[in-house]
Amino acid sequence: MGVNMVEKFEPRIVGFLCNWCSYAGADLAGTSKLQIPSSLTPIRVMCTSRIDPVLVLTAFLRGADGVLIAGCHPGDCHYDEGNYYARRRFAIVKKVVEGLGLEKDRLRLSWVSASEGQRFADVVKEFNETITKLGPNPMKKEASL
Amino acid sequence: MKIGVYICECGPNIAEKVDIDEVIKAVKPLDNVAVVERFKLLCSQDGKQFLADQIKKHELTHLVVAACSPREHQQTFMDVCEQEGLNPYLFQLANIREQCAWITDDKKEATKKAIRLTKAAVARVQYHTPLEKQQIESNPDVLVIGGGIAGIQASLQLAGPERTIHLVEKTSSLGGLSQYYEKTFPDMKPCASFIKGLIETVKNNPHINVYTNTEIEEILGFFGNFEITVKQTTTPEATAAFEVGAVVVATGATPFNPEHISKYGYQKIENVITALDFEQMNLSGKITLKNGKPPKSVAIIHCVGREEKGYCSQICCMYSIKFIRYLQKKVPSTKITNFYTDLCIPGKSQQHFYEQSLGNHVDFIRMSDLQITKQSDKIQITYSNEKDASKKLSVDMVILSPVLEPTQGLSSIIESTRISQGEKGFLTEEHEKIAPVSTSTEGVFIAGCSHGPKSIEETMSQAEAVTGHILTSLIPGQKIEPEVKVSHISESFCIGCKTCLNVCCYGAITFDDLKKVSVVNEVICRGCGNCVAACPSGAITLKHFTHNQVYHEVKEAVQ
Amino acid sequence: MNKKEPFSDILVVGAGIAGIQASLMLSKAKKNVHLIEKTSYTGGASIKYEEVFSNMECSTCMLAPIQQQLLQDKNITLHTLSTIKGVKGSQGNYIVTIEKKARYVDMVNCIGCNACFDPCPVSVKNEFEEGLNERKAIFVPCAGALPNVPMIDTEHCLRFKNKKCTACQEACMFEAIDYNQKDETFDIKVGAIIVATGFSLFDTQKTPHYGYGTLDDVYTALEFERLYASNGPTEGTIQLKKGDSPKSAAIIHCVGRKEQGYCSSVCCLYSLKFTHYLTSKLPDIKIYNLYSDLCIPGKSHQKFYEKMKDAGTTLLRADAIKVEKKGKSMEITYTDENNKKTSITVDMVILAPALLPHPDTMGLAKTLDIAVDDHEFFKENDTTSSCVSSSKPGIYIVGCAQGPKNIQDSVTQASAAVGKILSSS
Amino acid sequence: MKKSIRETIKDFLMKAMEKGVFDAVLIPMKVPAGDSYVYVLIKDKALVKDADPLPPVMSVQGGKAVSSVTRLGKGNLKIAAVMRPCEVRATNELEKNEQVNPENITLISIDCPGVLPLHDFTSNPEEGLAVFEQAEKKHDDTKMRPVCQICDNSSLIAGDLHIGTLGAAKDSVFLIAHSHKGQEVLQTLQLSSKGSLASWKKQVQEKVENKKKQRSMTHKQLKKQIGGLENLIDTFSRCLNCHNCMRACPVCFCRLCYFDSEKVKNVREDYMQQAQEKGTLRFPPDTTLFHIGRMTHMSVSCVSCGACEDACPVSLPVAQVFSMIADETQGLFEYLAGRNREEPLPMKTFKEDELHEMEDAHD
Repeated sequence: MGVNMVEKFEPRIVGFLCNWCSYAGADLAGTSKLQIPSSLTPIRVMCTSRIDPVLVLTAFLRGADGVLIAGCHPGDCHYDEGNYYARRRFAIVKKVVEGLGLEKDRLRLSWVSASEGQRFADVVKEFNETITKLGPNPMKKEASL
Repeated sequence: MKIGVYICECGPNIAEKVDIDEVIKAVKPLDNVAVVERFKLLCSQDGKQFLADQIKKHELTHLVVAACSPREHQQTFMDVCEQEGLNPYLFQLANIREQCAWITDDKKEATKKAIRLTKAAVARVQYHTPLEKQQIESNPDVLVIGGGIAGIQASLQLAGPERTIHLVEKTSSLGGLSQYYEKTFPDMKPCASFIKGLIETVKNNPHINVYTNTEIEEILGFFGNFEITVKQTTTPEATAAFEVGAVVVATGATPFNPEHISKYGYQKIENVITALDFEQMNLSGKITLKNGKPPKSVAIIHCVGREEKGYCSQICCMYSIKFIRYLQKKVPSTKITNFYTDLCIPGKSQQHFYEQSLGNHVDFIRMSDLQITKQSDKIQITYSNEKDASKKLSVDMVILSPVLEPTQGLSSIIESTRISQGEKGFLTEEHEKIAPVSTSTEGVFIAGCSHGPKSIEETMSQAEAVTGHILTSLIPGQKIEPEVKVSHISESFCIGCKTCLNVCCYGAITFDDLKKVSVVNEVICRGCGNCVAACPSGAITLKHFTHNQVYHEVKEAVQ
Repeated sequence: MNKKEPFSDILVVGAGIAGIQASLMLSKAKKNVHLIEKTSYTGGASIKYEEVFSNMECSTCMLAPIQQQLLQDKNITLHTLSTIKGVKGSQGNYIVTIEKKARYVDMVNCIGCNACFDPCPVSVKNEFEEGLNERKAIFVPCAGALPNVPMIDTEHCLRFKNKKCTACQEACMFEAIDYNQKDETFDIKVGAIIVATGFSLFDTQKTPHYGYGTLDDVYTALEFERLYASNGPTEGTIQLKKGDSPKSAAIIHCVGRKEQGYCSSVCCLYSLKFTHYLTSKLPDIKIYNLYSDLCIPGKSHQKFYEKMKDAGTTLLRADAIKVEKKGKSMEITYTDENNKKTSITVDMVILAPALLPHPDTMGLAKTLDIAVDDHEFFKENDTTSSCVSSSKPGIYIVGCAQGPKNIQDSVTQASAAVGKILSSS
Repeated sequence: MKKSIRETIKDFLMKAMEKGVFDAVLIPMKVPAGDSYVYVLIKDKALVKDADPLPPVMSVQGGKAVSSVTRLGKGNLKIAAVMRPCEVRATNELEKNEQVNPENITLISIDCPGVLPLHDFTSNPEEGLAVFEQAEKKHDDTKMRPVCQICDNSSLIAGDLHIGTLGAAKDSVFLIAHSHKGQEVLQTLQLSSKGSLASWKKQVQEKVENKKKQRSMTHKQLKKQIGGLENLIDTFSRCLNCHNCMRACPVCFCRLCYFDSEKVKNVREDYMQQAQEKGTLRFPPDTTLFHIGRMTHMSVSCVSCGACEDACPVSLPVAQVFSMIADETQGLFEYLAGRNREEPLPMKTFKEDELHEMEDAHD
């Protein structure tokens, strides 16, 4: 077990990014060559409103150490209102997770615009730190999940 | 299934940051992966040719490219697929440059992430299905609601041998408000006569059907295929029905009625008239008081109703200044006083027009708390200005320049087209900046003062802008090609809870009352996927972003 | 009625938001479009803004998608660094001579990795950032610029000053950098021309009493836009030249209005927008708006104005404004609405200058043989009908090239020109 | 005594049918075997006397019954549906989801003493009845189902008409109209709730207050018990994945449950991969996903009626856990499922300015 202790923990973070704002922001972070932890794997969706609770839960139960949903700032949604619905759905998942005494801090919702490359970098860095503190998601190894 | 996976070195950009051989090693053994190769630069001509040859050579059924952001070259590679007869939606691009190679200097990290991203793309692409562009018949004809200058201009520019325009006007005559204006600002060009001319051209145009005294009863259908029913206001049982591909709402605006604001004394004090009264008086040829004499002094009150309505109508200052010109021409000796709060004369020619209108008989006073009362045979105006409160001025005639309000009675149009109305009652554009004349309902456009108060100039531009949109999207003889990545509702799983109807802000979902299920209209759907996440039964799938496709991406992301 | 078969292609001059809108619409109608742009990038002035009034929407999020669409559109040929040298013919049959300056970077080979910037030994002020930071002699104006392909500025590049520098070429793995590229001149045949050359700002040096150029922390509106921009020189941190953040700021409206003799119609609104910029980054900052007549026309703008007022700005009706140094900060003296001389002290001054025609307007007007007005904006043929028809049939003027206006009206005019072209063809 | 209250209620219903206020009554009735109760639609008013408006168990949730009668549109029968407050709330939730057409339905609720666990009752009906009668008389809910013991909405009025028994004089009940429809009924029958409601309100308030206390206490304990990954897994490890809880749930109205659909069925390779990651993989799989997933799907509509727990063959505390989570998720939107048929479903709407605590901190 000592080995496990010293073994470096590399978080696995699933990042649902909306095509119009946050994915563009992430690209901008890239073109600006900002240093960002590689722990986040971006998954492009057209709008954050596409992300249903079950997708988030599946990622979470499948052992994702963190799940990030990032979309256009309120009012900027490419589809007018999508991100408002997304926020409600996310709130429910987070409440349920919290209510069951699971680690709600592994779920995060952020607004990142297409011009906020730096902000995207900061969000990922922050989240990565949070997750590193939390350590690996125990669910990953849980046989009865 | 034969998946080809190709990793782009992007010169040093990826090659130096990612150990591509490691990626190849990790991807090769995956099920259904027929071939994995690296290439110097896949977006180059050679690169595209290379991919094309590979697709042929290995008879690939699916293609995965690990390179730059989809925002850069997704289209490029989809085109290659298309050329090779591979459905472009059987392709997936893994972004291992912007969001991998470029954000870390740690090669091991980058390589691991590149492997995750590529595996995710491979996992995802296996669940892709070919998507085909649909083509939908459409009707090039257009319904124009409102026979004001906006409606007239739109009709004239749209009408043609292959396109019939149905111009519906609520009142008995075409022309709208501006038919009462003798001249326009800022260059005092003739207006009323100009409009008369336009109306004649409309009447003589064989491709424009004019319906006066007519209202909209119902608008059914969607972009390309609307079914319209109109009814006569004079004899309501008399209705007509026709089909069009697009709808233009040009219902205009009406001047705010100051009658109920006592301080203006309108309808109570003689010779207190509104701008429209004055325009008509001026058009009739004579500017006189009730007693037939010409006014020796006139006050023009700006911003009437602005406080009540909560917005600036942007043209009141300008037409008030135009009134100075009218007066200077017809009753030269008159003393003219303009009472204003903020002089709103935006635009390159407006200030010049204002300056040209000044003269020894003309005053501009910035006022507040104004009050109009009767004073024997004259009218007294009490007001405060910068320096002192309750100053007085008595005049023969007062012209009130009221704000513009949206025309009332649009509910049937708004409901049946599902366009929305802002808090001030004006119609809401699709996007304040980049889509000002289209609405959230595809194929329904707005022009002129129904959209917001504006000058004839801007009204014309909007009317022409609308024709621009219609002429580009509704071409006679051409079918409409709706978005491919749209939602689809499974009839057998839908329970008819209508949640999707509630969350769709494009009105793309309708309810089939017989089957008690929701149905997506692919012509209107924009493919955001909101309804998918909203559906409790999981009866809705968004093409190219299906649960399975996303799930398998997620699954690999946590490895 | 042309005897000749009219050319079906269309020329659009200027790849700002109006030019882009027109091009995309024409392409949708299956027209081939030549879009020429003087600079090396698309998006014009609007991509310099972080947010746009009145919805405070992120400008990049609004524009990037249509810029991408433009670059991928097969019916549109984008010629950057290009200008019109000459025009022959008439409506339906224009033959336009285009001069395309060499970019010295191959648009096809370059993949936008930016590897060529660092090795470049030259550093000069970055015009795009209003000189608030520096760029190399090979550069893209800002991160996220589209097309994401740099250009070489021959005015500063050592190599073009007969020095032997090949730093960028060595750094490029794609043989994208080609010093031997030549400026080219070629003809295109088009049926109609849309002129969307945009605006420039009033030169605030001409009004020294506002202290621009002499006082450190007096900024123009565009400078301030870039200061707030998250992809700008300070990544959106609003700071004074010395680096500390201002405790108070004054926004002076109508700069150059007297000199120009017209109201630019957007200054009051974007000045109010700055209130949001400032308070969102510096919640406790004290803000003054010094204006003469508040011009906020339209259905939604008064509400916006009220919102901004609540956000925390003091509106002062001011005349005879003068800005002077006072200790660490600045003193603004002015006469208030009761003609009383008063003054305020602030750390930062932002000037809202009038919108002027693009400097090339006169030249272009001459080349195209179309009329301009007293202010040297392109002159519309007739205001009672459309304002987008120039004095010459087949040539249309849209956006701020025709007169100062906001994005909405520019886009509307662009669409209107398309309407005119398609209904006449 | 209470028996006579039942009679009073039935008399009222029969009178109403006589007067043609209702053409039929949808009401629970003991099954011939005597070991359970079901909802019956009574057309012949004479048969109403055999019904039991307050059965000791809830073997069918009334909401489901109303839904099956009206889902495909209003019938021409005017029906009175007599049920418990939580059943009325379920009906309202179903209406918001277009699963109930309320037009010809009059929803009548009764102060609810709670019900016994279904298993306990069916195993020994006679004893069950006795227990229930005692419990009702003594206002003692210790034998009732756990969710009933912590129900703070047992007198909540969400329908058209409510029958208050608490604080009522002998043989009499309070008739409380809660909608135009309800008022009409009382008017046509020339009835009005005798005297003031003061005594009823007082008792209800007392009951609600101490139930609220109990509820939060119990939920705190429950959270300790099942909270956290280990406990959660222990709690649900018995789950057979039979999905009975979902089938019994009144607000689970889907034709095919999301969690029975292909969407959550993984391909073999997938299970292999999971087994590899975890070392072993439990079958049936994804039981936890099912329960947590269901919470995200319908906890905002959960009325804590307990039907799911009755339906569970391995007696998981499903209802208790759901009621706990429901309080949290509904709290997000200051929503109480079924309380008010006008209140829009949280998932069908949004506010521009809300839930900022859910977003990460940013300028």
